[in-house]
Amino acid sequence: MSLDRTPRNERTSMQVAKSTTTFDAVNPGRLARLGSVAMLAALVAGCANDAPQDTWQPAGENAQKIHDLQWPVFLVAGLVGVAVFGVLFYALWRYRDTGQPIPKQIHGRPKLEIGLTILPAVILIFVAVPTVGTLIDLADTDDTDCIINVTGQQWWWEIDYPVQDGCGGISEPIITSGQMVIEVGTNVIVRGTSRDVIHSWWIPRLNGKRDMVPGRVHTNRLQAEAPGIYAGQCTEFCGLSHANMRMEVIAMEHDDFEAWKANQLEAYAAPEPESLAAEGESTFISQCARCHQVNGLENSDGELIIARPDLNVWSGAAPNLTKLMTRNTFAGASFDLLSDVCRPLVWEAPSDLVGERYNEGVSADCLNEVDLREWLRNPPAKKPMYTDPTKLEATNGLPRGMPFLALSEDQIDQLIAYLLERK
Amino acid sequence: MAIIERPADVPAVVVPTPTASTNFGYFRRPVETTGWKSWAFTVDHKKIGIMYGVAAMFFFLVGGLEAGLIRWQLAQADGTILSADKYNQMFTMHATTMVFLFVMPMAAAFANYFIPLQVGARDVAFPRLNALSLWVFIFGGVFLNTSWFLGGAADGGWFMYAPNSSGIFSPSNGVDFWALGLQITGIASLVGAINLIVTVLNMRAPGMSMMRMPIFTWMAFVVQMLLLFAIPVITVALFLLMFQRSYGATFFSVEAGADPLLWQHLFWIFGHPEVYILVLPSFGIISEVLPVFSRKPLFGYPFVVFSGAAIGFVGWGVWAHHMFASGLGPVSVAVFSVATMAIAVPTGVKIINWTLTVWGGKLWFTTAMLFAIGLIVQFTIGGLSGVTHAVAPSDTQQTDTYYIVAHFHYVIFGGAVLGLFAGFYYWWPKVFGKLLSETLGKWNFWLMIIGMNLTFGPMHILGLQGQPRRMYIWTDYRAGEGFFNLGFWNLIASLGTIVLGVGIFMFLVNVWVTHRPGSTTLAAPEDPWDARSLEWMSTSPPKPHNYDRTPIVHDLDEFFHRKYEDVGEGDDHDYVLRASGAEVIAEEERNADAHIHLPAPSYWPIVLAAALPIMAYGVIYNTLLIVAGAAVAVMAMFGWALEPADAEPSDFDPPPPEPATGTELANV
Amino acid sequence: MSDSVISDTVKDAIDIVKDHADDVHDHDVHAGDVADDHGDHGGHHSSLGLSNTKLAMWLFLGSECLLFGGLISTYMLYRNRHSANLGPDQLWDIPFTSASSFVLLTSSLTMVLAVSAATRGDLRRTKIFLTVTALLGGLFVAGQIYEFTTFYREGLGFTTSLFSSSFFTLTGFHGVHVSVGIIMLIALVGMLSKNKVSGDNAETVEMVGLYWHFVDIVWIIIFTLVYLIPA
Amino acid sequence: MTETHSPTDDEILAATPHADEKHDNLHGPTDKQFIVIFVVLAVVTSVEVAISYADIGPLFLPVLLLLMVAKFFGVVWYFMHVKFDHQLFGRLFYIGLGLAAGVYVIMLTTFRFFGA
Ligand code: HEA
Ligand code: HEA
Ligand code: HEC
Ligand code: CUA
Ligand SMILES: [Cu+2]
Repeated sequence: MSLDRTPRNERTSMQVAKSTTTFDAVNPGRLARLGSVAMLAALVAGCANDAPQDTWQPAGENAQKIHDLQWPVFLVAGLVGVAVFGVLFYALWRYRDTGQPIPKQIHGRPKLEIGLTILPAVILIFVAVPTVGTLIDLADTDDTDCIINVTGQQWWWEIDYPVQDGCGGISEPIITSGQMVIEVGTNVIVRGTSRDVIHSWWIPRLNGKRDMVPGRVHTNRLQAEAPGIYAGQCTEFCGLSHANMRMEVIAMEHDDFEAWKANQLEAYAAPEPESLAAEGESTFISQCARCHQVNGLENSDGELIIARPDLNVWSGAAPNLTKLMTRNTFAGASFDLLSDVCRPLVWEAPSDLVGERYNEGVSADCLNEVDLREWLRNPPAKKPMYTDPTKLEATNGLPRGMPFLALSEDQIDQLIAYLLERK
Repeated sequence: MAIIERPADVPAVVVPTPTASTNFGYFRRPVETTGWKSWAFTVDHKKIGIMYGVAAMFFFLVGGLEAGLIRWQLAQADGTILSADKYNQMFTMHATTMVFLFVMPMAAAFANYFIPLQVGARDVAFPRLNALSLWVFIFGGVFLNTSWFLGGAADGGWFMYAPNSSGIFSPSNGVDFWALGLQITGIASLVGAINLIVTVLNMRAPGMSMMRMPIFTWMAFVVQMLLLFAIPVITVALFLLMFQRSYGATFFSVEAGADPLLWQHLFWIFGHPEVYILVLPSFGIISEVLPVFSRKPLFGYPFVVFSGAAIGFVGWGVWAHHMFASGLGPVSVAVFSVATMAIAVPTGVKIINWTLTVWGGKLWFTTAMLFAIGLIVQFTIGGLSGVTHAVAPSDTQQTDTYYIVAHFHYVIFGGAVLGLFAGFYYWWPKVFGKLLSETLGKWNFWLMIIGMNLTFGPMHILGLQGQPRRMYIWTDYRAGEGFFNLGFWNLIASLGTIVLGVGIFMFLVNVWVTHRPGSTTLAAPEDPWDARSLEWMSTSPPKPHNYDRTPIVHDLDEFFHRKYEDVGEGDDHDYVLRASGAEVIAEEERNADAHIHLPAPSYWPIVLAAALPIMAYGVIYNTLLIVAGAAVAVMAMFGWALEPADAEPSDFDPPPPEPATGTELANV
Repeated sequence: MSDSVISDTVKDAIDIVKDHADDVHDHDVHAGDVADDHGDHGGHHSSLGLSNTKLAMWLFLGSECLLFGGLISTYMLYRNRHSANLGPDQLWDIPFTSASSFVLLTSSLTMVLAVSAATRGDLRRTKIFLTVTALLGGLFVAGQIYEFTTFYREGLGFTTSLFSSSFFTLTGFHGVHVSVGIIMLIALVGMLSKNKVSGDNAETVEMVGLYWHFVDIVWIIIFTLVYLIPA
Repeated sequence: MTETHSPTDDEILAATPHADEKHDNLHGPTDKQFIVIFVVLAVVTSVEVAISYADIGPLFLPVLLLLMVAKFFGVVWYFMHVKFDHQLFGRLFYIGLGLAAGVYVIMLTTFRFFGA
């Protein structure tokens, strides 16, 4: 990789140098030019603790390639702007009405005109060539180490790891939602689609976005240089709760990743009989299990319960809750599962501790009970979803999102106890 | 079958039988020259232009109100001003209103008013069709906005991507209103386009060659060509959408095997030419304004003309740059990426020529001039960010973020809207005979410039910091803390909107101050700016028949050359004032043509236009209404077709007074 | 900087792009004081010496190209998306459609003969040929209705498949265009009889003719792309 | 050239077409010729139909398209008079036709690149 990045860097810097010299003739404001470079530098430097979706802070190879392309382009654009404004403002000042006679009626100078037409064309060639180069480069996915499927639906992402040798070996499918866990340094290919409308998968610090279109499979490569939690967001307008359709990618070291996988595939542990959680289990079976799958959950006859979200939700899917408490956000990564106190321990963990802390999951002490309770009490009030039974004619009565279930506070207590053990 | 054998060279001349001019049917022609009837049934391109302008201005305020609500909601994290649902309707209708009901019709207002004047014609080629366009647009716009009161407006965003727009995902009638409403306003644009193209091609005064045409007319002409060919594309898309939603077709249903990208292609094949439809009229306007206030001809007129045409042409080959993240495949993406960059070349030609027009001039910074300069600066910023989108890999980091929102508001607001305001100030005395206040004008300008940069400038930062567009809320968790945090810049953007709104409000104040009853503003001189192009060679406001005698055109900048004489020797060109503008106009008046015939007013355009929303409501609510609307339409069409060519005085209701000035009313 | 440069620039520019103007004039003067096509009195100019209505009609037809182009492309994209036994290969009745194509082509001939008669001022023949054209058009539409009902009986409704929706939409739009043409023809015959045509008879006939031929050429494309080329 | 040449009123008016010069298309084909053209078009149609039944291998598509285009322009040039009329009419139409062909063909092509 580094092999092919080096020459491109050279090319871009050459191109910058070139365009700078071209403008010497026209641009009187040398200072202004320097100023713009300084501003740009400030821009880059200033990004230190900026928004988690900052597109100027690549944290992986793919995003880096884009960044290597984009900053020189921004620079060129900035310089062109400075040149144009320099000339324009100079002229505005120089030729203001100071009582001079009516100017000569000059209609044009074809040679100058043609020259000034060619100049931008030349600049653009210098932009176009690396653009196409990067495009081809980014499209090359031969060295994939790991395949992860994502499926967008209103308004959350399902993430599943199909059985494969990649990702360090997956023996049984892992299905989760909202948060994707990957190993640092591996080339992950996200194969995405959608169950309803178009969504767009975007982890800014790892790569550009890719629309996930129903009926098609589109891919997006991810690779993270360092452990960390990388925020993302659905960026194709997908209806009511588009704003609440977020996701995260958690990159961790090899060992942590292996531990994560092992945990995901652990067998179901039924709650201690008679405990609150056990009551929660039966509430869950009666209220939730028709939509939400919990792997290994059995009914009183000892039969495995298979959720049928396809009969209960328009998109045909609901998040798999088997390991809910191993994630630390829920409902389209819109809300925290971790309380304000515990959240920073994971989210602001030093790079080498991210995986470890993340794998600890959500304990009873750390649970953000407020949001989870509110969610269970009345989901559509917490996050706009299309669940009002009187308005579901078009979808044959099926909601888009999780409906209001009229749970009692007791039931909610039980459910929370039960869910806390899903880790 | 009988074969007709007849020598072809026998000039079998048809004696044009003068059609009977007795009134047809029940209705006689309206004739009022004052009162509402004189507006409702007029076919005068100037009155139609003014009505276009007023209606568009109204929709600007509506669209601006919607924008205000959007910004209010987004001023802080987790805003609570609007629900998610209302917010989605808000930005959809904001964009739809601004694009289809403000900028396009406002450009149509200018085109209607000034194309005939600038080419030296008495009216457009088809005056009744012109009235039809106006009313269809107005009824379409009203129809579209009635959705607010009938179960909610469209909520799919202005590009209304499938399948999110289909009945399942958007079950209210909003999208139906949207599709039908745009269908209706599309008819207005298409009819208008045909009309104005014919006017430009075929109605020019003697001597007015294409290359002597004022530049605004040229740009408006290119725009009409774009409309002519772009409207049918969205018509197809809208029909498919309507069949999908109202008649059970599955053009965008993935379950049925449809490809949702079909919609995207159709929309953007229309949509990209559309953005040049928005901006080229303003390019035309400032290409008139800059020379006048630089006291110099437009630099490189043919370059500006041809670059306009080139923009129009190349604009057809770049639509997929809106789909870089859609999964087109690298080959298509590469092609469209490079094609998009190519558009910067002709656009650059314009920027450069404007700059060189100013260069060496004698600059007079009127409000109109300030707006024109503002356009150059603001549009260039937007254009350059456009080029950064054209770089496809970078665009995958930018698309659907506020960085895009910043781009297009800079090109649209900084390009199209500032240009329109330049036009307001420049041509106000021409249209209304009074100058707007320059003092208020400067307030207007500076507040708008500051406001727009405060509003849209921060959006660059917001977008690059990863704030996606079309989100009814943003969250503190993703806001960051540094200098570039979302909270601060969202707030600035929202506060900026207030400044912007106050700036625009200044314009309304200015109009009020100038025209309020008892206003002390004096009538403007005939030629307040020492202007150059033909339209100023008429009185202000122009007489109903525009020119007292049909002008004969010798030069580009005809009016200038009539005022100034070249007294230089050889290559030295020294111009001295030979006659003032008022004198030139007075000279024309002395040589007025007698017996000028003007097109006669007609009821049919407004009746036919009214039929369309009736049919559209029918599609949504009740098939019977479609039939009723169609009946009205057919009746109107027959009435129209049978309206006699020559309108005799007896045709009118009541018969018009004897023409005193030699102006007769006649039909076209 | 001299004005000669200016005029040179302008002339060059004109040469480079070969503005259509060069069809009309010697110098770049091609404006006219010609009465417009409705024969009124000098109120309007015709800078090209052309008819406004005819220009408008051609512009409209140019615009229609993009309308039908869109519908045809939609069909081309979706023509294979249908259930196993209800696709073009099972449904098309090529001999029948060939016959109706032939009918439409013939109507183009009668239309052109009507125009030719109208230019000669032969009102009687004009009306006859217009009527025949309308009848042939009617025959074509009848054929299309017959075809649609057959398909429908075989199970192909408007919403059956993507293929059916896009097929019916495309041919339906064409059918509506033909029907509108028929109405125009009939109305024109009536107006000619009553001497109610505003403007020049021959030109009005020609306008309807242009529209009619356009509908025919659209069918020429549909016939080949939709019917003859197998899916 | 040192002097700008601004034409005089008289020059302009002299170069201006007059009402009676109106471009009329009396000089199109005769009725007989129209019928011949019609016959040709009819024959081409039959050939097309015949080809659709015959098996002519890889030439099938190009030949059929060629015949289609030929018919198309047959009608446009002769029946619609484009060949004999003022060129502007045809050009306006061809712009639309060309744009439609270009834009839609490119659109359909992009659907082929999917899955990459
Ligand atoms: C008036 C309207 C208008 C105009 C004129 C433009 C002009 C341009 N636009 Fe913009 N655009 C929009 C309105 C407009 N756009 C809208 C509304 C959207 C969003 C739609 C939506 O998603 O809702 C959009 C979105 C949009 C996208 C898609 C972004 C995305 O969603 O991912 C792209 C991508 O390429 C793009 C590019 C361009 C380019 C290259 C130009 C060029 O024409 C700009 C050319 C101008 C200059 C470059 C400046 C002057 C030139 C010089 C000074 C010469 C020298 C310059 C160089 C050498 C670089 N635009
Ligand atoms: C012609 C086009 C046009 C124009 C002029 C504008 C003008 C403005 N636009 Fe808009 N906009 C679009 C076209 C346009 N926009 C489009 C195409 C979209 C994309 C939609 C989509 O994603 O589907 C969009 C989206 C869009 C968004 C993003 C929404 C989102 O993605 O969630 C925002 C957010 O700030 C915004 C803001 C504004 C503002 C503040 C103005 C201002 O310039 C408005 C200024 C006008 C006024 C303020 C009204 C007049 C003044 C008064 C009545 C006086 C009193 C008022 C006050 C004191 C406030 N616009
Ligand atoms: C009719 C279907 C349905 C039922 C019944 C249902 N849910 Fe849900 N649930 C959903 C859907 C759909 C979502 C995804 C909502 C979103 O994020 O947009 C969801 C999301 C959740 C989430 C967030 C999961 C994540 O990974 O983001 C939790 C927790 C949850 N539900 C718990 C429950 C519990 C507990 C019950 C029973 C009391 C229950 N649900 C009943 C459909 C259902
Ligand atoms: Cu999913 Cu936006
Ligand atoms: Cu575009």
